[in-house]
Amino acid sequence: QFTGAGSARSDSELVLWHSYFGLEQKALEKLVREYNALPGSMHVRLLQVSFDNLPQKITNAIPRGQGPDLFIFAHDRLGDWTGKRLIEPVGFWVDPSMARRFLSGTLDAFTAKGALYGLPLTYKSVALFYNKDLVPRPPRTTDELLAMGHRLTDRGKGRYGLVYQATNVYFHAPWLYGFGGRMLRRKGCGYAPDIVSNQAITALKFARRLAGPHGIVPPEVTGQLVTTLFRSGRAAMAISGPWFLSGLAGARHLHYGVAVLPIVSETGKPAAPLLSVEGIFMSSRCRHKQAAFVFMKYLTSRRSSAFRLSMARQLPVDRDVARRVVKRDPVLAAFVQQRKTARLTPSTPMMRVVWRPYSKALAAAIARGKSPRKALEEARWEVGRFLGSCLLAHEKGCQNRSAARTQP
Amino acid sequence: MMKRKLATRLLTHLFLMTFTLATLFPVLLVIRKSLTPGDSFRLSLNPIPTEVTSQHYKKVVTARDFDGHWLFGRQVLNSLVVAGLTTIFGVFLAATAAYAFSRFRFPGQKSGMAMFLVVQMFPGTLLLIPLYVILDKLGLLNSVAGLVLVYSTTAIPFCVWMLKGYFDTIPKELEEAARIDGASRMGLFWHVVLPLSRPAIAVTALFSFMTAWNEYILAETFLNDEAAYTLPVVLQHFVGDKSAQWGAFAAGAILVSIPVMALFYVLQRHLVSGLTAGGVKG
Amino acid sequence: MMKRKLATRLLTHLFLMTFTLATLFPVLLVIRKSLTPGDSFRLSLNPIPTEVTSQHYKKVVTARDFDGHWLFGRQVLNSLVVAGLTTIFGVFLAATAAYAFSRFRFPGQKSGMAMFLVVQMFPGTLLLIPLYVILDKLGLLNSVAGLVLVYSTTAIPFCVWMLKGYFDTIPKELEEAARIDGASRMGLFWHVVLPLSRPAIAVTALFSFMTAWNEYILAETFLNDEAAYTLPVVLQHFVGDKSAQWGAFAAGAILVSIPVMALFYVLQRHLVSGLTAGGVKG
Amino acid sequence: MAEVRFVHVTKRFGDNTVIPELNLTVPDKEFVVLVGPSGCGKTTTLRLIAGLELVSSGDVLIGERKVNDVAPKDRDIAMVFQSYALYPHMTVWDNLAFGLKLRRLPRDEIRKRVEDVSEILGLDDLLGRRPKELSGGQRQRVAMGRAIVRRPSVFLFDEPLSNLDAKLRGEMRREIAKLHRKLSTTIVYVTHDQVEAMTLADRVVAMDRGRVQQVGAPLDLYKRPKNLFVAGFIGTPQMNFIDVEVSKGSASGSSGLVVHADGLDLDLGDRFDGPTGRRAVLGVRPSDVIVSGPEASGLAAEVEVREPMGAEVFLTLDSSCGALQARVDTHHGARVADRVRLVMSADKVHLFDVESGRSLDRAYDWKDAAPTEVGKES
Amino acid sequence: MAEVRFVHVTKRFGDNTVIPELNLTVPDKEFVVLVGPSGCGKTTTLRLIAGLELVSSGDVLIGERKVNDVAPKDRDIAMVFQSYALYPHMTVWDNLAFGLKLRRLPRDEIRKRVEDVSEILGLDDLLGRRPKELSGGQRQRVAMGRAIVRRPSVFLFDEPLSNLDAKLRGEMRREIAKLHRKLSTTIVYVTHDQVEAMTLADRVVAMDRGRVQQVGAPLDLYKRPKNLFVAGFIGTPQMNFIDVEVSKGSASGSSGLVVHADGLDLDLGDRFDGPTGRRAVLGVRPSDVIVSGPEASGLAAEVEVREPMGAEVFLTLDSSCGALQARVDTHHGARVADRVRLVMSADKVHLFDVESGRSLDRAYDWKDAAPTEVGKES
Ligand SMILES: Nc1ncnc2c1ncn2[C@@H]1O[C@H](COP(=O)(O)OP(=O)(O)OP(=O)(O)O)[C@@H](O)[C@H]1O
Ligand SMILES: Nc1ncnc2c1ncn2[C@@H]1O[C@H](COP(=O)(O)OP(=O)(O)OP(=O)(O)O)[C@@H](O)[C@H]1O
Ligand SMILES: [Mg+2]
Ligand SMILES: [Mg+2]
Repeated sequence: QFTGAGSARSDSELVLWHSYFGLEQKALEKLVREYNALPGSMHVRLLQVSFDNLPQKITNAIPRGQGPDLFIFAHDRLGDWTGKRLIEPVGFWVDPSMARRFLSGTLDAFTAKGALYGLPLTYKSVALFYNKDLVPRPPRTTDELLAMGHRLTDRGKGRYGLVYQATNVYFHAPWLYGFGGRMLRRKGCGYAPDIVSNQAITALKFARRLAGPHGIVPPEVTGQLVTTLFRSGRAAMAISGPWFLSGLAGARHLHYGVAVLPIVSETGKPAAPLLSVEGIFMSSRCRHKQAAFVFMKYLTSRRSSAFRLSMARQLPVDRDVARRVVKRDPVLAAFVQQRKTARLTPSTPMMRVVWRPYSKALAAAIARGKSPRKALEEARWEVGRFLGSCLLAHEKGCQNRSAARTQP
Repeated sequence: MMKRKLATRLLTHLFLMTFTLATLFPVLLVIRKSLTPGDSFRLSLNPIPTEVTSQHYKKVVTARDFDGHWLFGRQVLNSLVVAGLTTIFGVFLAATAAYAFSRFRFPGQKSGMAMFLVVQMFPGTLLLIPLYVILDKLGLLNSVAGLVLVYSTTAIPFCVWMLKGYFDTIPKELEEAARIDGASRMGLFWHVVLPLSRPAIAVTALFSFMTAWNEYILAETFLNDEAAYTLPVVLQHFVGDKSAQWGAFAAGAILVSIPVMALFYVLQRHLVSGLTAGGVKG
Repeated sequence: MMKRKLATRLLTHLFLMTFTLATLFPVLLVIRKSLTPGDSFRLSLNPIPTEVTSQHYKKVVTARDFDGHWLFGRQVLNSLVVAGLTTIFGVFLAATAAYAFSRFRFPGQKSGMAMFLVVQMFPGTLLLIPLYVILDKLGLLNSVAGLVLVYSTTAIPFCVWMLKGYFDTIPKELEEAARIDGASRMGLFWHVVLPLSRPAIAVTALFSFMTAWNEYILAETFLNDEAAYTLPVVLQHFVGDKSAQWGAFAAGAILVSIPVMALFYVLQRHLVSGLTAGGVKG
Repeated sequence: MAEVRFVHVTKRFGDNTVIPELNLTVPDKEFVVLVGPSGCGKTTTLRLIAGLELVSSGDVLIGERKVNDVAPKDRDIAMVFQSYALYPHMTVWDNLAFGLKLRRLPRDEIRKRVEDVSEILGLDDLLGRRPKELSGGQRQRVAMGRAIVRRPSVFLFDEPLSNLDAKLRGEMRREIAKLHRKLSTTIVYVTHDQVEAMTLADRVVAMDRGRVQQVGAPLDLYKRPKNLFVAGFIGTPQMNFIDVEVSKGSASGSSGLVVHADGLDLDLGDRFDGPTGRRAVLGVRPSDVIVSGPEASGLAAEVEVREPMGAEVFLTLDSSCGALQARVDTHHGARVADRVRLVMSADKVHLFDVESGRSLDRAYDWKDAAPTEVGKES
Repeated sequence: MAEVRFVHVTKRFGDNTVIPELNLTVPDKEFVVLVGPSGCGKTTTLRLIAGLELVSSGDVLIGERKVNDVAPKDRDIAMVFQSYALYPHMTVWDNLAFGLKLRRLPRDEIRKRVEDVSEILGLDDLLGRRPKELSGGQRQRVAMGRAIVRRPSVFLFDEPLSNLDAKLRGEMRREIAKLHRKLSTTIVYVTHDQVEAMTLADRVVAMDRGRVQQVGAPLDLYKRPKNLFVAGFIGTPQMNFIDVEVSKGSASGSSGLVVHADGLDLDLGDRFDGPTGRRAVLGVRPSDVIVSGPEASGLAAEVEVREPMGAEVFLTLDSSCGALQARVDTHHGARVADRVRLVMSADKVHLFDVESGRSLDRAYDWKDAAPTEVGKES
């Protein structure tokens, strides 16, 4: 294969692209190997692609017939992919009994313009990690969190009550939603940004109390620093996701627990993190759609879900498996619990339009003391400028109102 | 004088050592990470690991693929093939082009050299798509040939600049002597110019090799077959969305750099100056 | 002979033109994109745009921020400051180091040069974190100084190699003459070596400038303040994660490359060989 | 085997006409030496023969063949460069064999030839070395060997011995003379060294600013220089020039020319021919200036500088005709500040026209010569 | 202003001892010329004075100051490099002024000095040019000017005139002589050219393999070479050497030495002193070989080569004592293949010990000389 394009694709096999590594990769491989051994199954071949590069590679490859038959990724680019017709609707094959297997809302993540475009494998959201030696009982409300945090914070000694990436929208979202704010609103059949609101401003003010100059969170931290601080016990609590578990593995003197995020005292609503669902998609250029769906079904089956849970600690989307987790694994149970209040990340490209200006507003307000209202107004202005010059093509031509089920 | 010399030397040393350390420091931290258990970076500037483990190295080297094949060996092989071919192809093209730029006068000579610089300047992200389109049209996607082509054209501008500078210093008389001795243009290029340019060829080869050896974005975008992946592509898989296996990544990066260092030590005896000494008097 | 010469010249031209075109082709496609309305890349190899628009250019150039400040100007300024400082700092350090490597014999001379090559070889993703850590400890995060430091150390290895090669060709007698004439080490470096190395200094400066001018990953990681963003960082926002405005991206890339080309045309009169001619006989 | 001929050759580099018009024949098997001041076009002439430069107009012929468009390698010439131009990366053996290998001679033949040549030149012990391990004289011999081994029909030498010390130069000179006798090929040889020119040449070509000034046997140029340039250029120390006035006949009844200068009257007999009553330049070589005691008759002078050279002494003399140089025997008694009389024999002097610089010797017939402008001095 | 002294100086490059032991005094205001074969250490000696190389052991003194550890710029010397080493990026003016600017002389002073020097050297019209726009001779003068303008107490010249053509060389030579008279500073001058050595030097130092072989006035070295090396190196053409047997006295009653060789018997009187019955080397300069007709008595020989040089003729003669060179007047009648007799005057010949190579001339007292090994030839 020195030259000769596409020689990697043989006609009687399915190609699956993914960007799993470590245990998740091992689990996937094991399942595929078992599948390939099944009589009558079409052979599945795996290709690992780095996480950063996968969306790009898919966008380039599929239209030119170079892409995979199936691929695994998070749901949040669904809008792009349906817009470019890169992925195939699979709702046709999904009967109601099958649909009921999945935890509520997880299928919605793959629904766009009324059609289902993939099957969920697992999901991710943040929750509250706490050091059991410092925090015997996790805070239930934000007031508790603040009180507890202030007690545990000693900036001079580099000790903090809480650590999280305050200037990252992803980590700020729980407060925003908890205070009743939002980033997008429905408009016609699409979405429009909704950035400046009293709720959003209050949420930002709260974040400033947490992470501002007199707060309980160290300023401008990276993901690495979050791990380091919490792992070494210098931060009593952390907000992070399931991936955090591997970073904490092997920390001998650390006893930690995970709990759902606290209720926002001002509104009585729970802090609601963004939920991102990972699933398997079928390429629109897939040559064996029937066979491909058979594999999708296999990979999302209860058995597979249980296996992925046991081997890679992947949070299950299968109702039964999830029920069992809650009983056996208190750490994962917290994440299962957290899912109930979490909000599905909107998969519309509009979300990504808002993302960067919003992050900037956070940085400006929290780290550089800009007034929250002013910071958000600036973000709104910038989003507006962007939208004014470039109307996203796929936002225009939506026909089906049922897309509205994904709640921003 | 003796004392002054000593002081000067000490100062020179001190300066160079600080300077070299500053450049090397990030690399030292990477080495520390590759030897430290766990997957996260410690945020300290101390380059000496407190705990030492070889687990990351083991993990990288012993990895097996889906079908149970030993991955590391095959990836090394792929990388070697791609980088080797790129080096040969790139150095050959660059040497001929640089020779033309150095010895012939023709319209577009200056602007040609200028354009080479301009090309090097475009952001890679931007060129990715045109390159993808071109390779697709040429039927060279997912092939070693395509990758080698892209890498060579990436490396060539620098190589041409480097080689032209060197060719300019080779005395014209040597070539004239060879022409009288009966050498054709090609013959004298081969028998006289190339052997005398060994130092520059070595640097150029090293550079081409490194370009191809370390690249992963293009490689991963153009290759669709795990069996064809090069080492750095695989390395990149240790990095995910929110988490990464930094230990294995660091170990891999160090392993990846070993062949380049080996190549350097092979080539370094060619990196001598004064090769043309004794040829012409003066 | 005349006929043969013509044939050879034609062939040479043909070869060089094809070759140059091959290297330039992706760039041509980028230019087409910047002039074509719409935001996606067309998948054709024809480099001539069918519809022509200046909207992308307008968009990039006229952008204003919330407070009504003209963004493009400020970004250009940022880029110029960062790239300019990097060039001055990098060339200065590289020149002194290269001079030491070229003229003094000291332990670690060879291995020093080798290490410089090794450093260039590490994947950028990997160095990002150590660099972040170092800058953090030095308190240089989110500062132009930090960025300049990182860019300089990135550019220096290449610059040192380039300059050392050139310094090696400057006749030792010139320096000895200057020493007898009363110049100190620094004086002769300044008055004799540097002026004679103009071509190499020019290339080195160009390279340093380009390194800093085009970089965005490090810039975006280390800068937290949009007012400090450089042009390529902003450019990258046209594509990347959030959207794919390829038209504006292409237009921006071309705008970004204009100053570099300008710099090239300013510097190119220094890129002459034979500067040391006439100094020593032979 | 081959004669070399320039027919109406001109050579320009850009706007700079280096050779305005060159007509020259180098006969077969002859040893021709080109001399002339720096920058007069000697190297360029050699390069035109070699084909390293192409003529701007006119023809170059080797043998009977017009070679204007023939590549260097097909001209059957060999050149020894002023700078040797040895291949630094090859051993002496490879340097010698390179041309033969390119011509695809059989291995045995190559070995035989290389061995023969290295024996002739005494290179046997050096065959394994590289150029930078050789001394100047050895490099010189390798450069020569590389030319000889090819057995071309024309050899071109460009100042091969400059930069060698006196002793080595003498040795190499004898080597080259022997070589020419042995190989009897055409040789065109450029040098700055008068001794080389005198001892090696069958024929010397004196050039100035791209023009041939005189062609002839070495002694011819020395004894009967055709013009002021040649007179001044050939011979060390340089010929003395005295501005004189020419008149016809004299009181003593001679039929020839008489020249006058301040304190000097010389009856030249009828060796020279020229318009009387005009100014001319009288030339006399330092070795032809006889320095006598103050009691003799002749040009009065005072010894200003006395430079003993071993076997002879150079005197610088201050006379009413300006400073003159004389070369006398080492035992000559003249000391600094001595007053002496200078005697010049009429048949040893030369007479030149002031304007054209041409010799007024009757032996030269300038009637049909083109009115080429010739400088008084280079 | 300053004398230069080497006291037990040795110089090694790595394992290679270039100068084994050098003791030499260059007196104040003298013009000393170093001669010797290529690679004998002449340049190294100059560089030791300049401080561009440091001695391995021993001391270098300038004036009364030990300068071993003094930087070049503080030694108050100026050097003219063999390769000129002009600053290519500066105009002639800047080249001249560079050293003065570095020494922070006032602007006016600099201008005055540069103008003075450029007038002396005739560089006025060239001040605005860069080195590459100059001819060889002009570059040479700039290099010299750069040294002069600094008014150092010692000048070092390293073969400044090689590579120039004969005429230019003669001119420059006279220029340098004038300069020395005018500035009267100490000058150490390296050359390959015998004429330069003879005409310029107050004192010549002949070196071989890093050792001083003889120091003396130019004619001293020519007339009374201290050993075989000096005898062979000084004088062109080279001295003839004949292996002879020495015996004491003779039938004719002389008290001195008599030497015998095949066909040659020469009574040397008592000029020489040495063991009899042993072999020795007889040296005789070509100009001291008298070539007579076959009827005379003397060494029988045949003329093999006759090289007319203009004012004189070089003859190569084949005799029973080997090939000999003679230098005769241009009118000498000997032609190739003539049988002739060679007569050598006993007071013009030289006699050397075979083993040590030392002259047996009574004038030299070798008793207290260290038994340095001296080669028969270089
Ligand atoms: N390639 C060239 N381009 C332009 N001018 C040239 C070139 N080669 C030679 N010349 C000019 O032609 C003239 C003659 O040069 P040439 O080398 O033939 O002189 P030469 O007689 O060999 O002198 P020298 O004795 O110094 O070697 C010089 O004035 C020189 O500057
Ligand atoms: N830097 C050096 N390193 C090693 N050897 C050297 C160095 N410089 C000179 N030599 C050696 O020292 C010896 C004397 O060199 P030097 O240059 O003094 O000779 P020279 O008498 O000037 O000869 P020439 O007449 O050829 O200029 C030579 O054999 C040379 O190879
Ligand atoms: Mg020449
Ligand atoms: Mg020397």
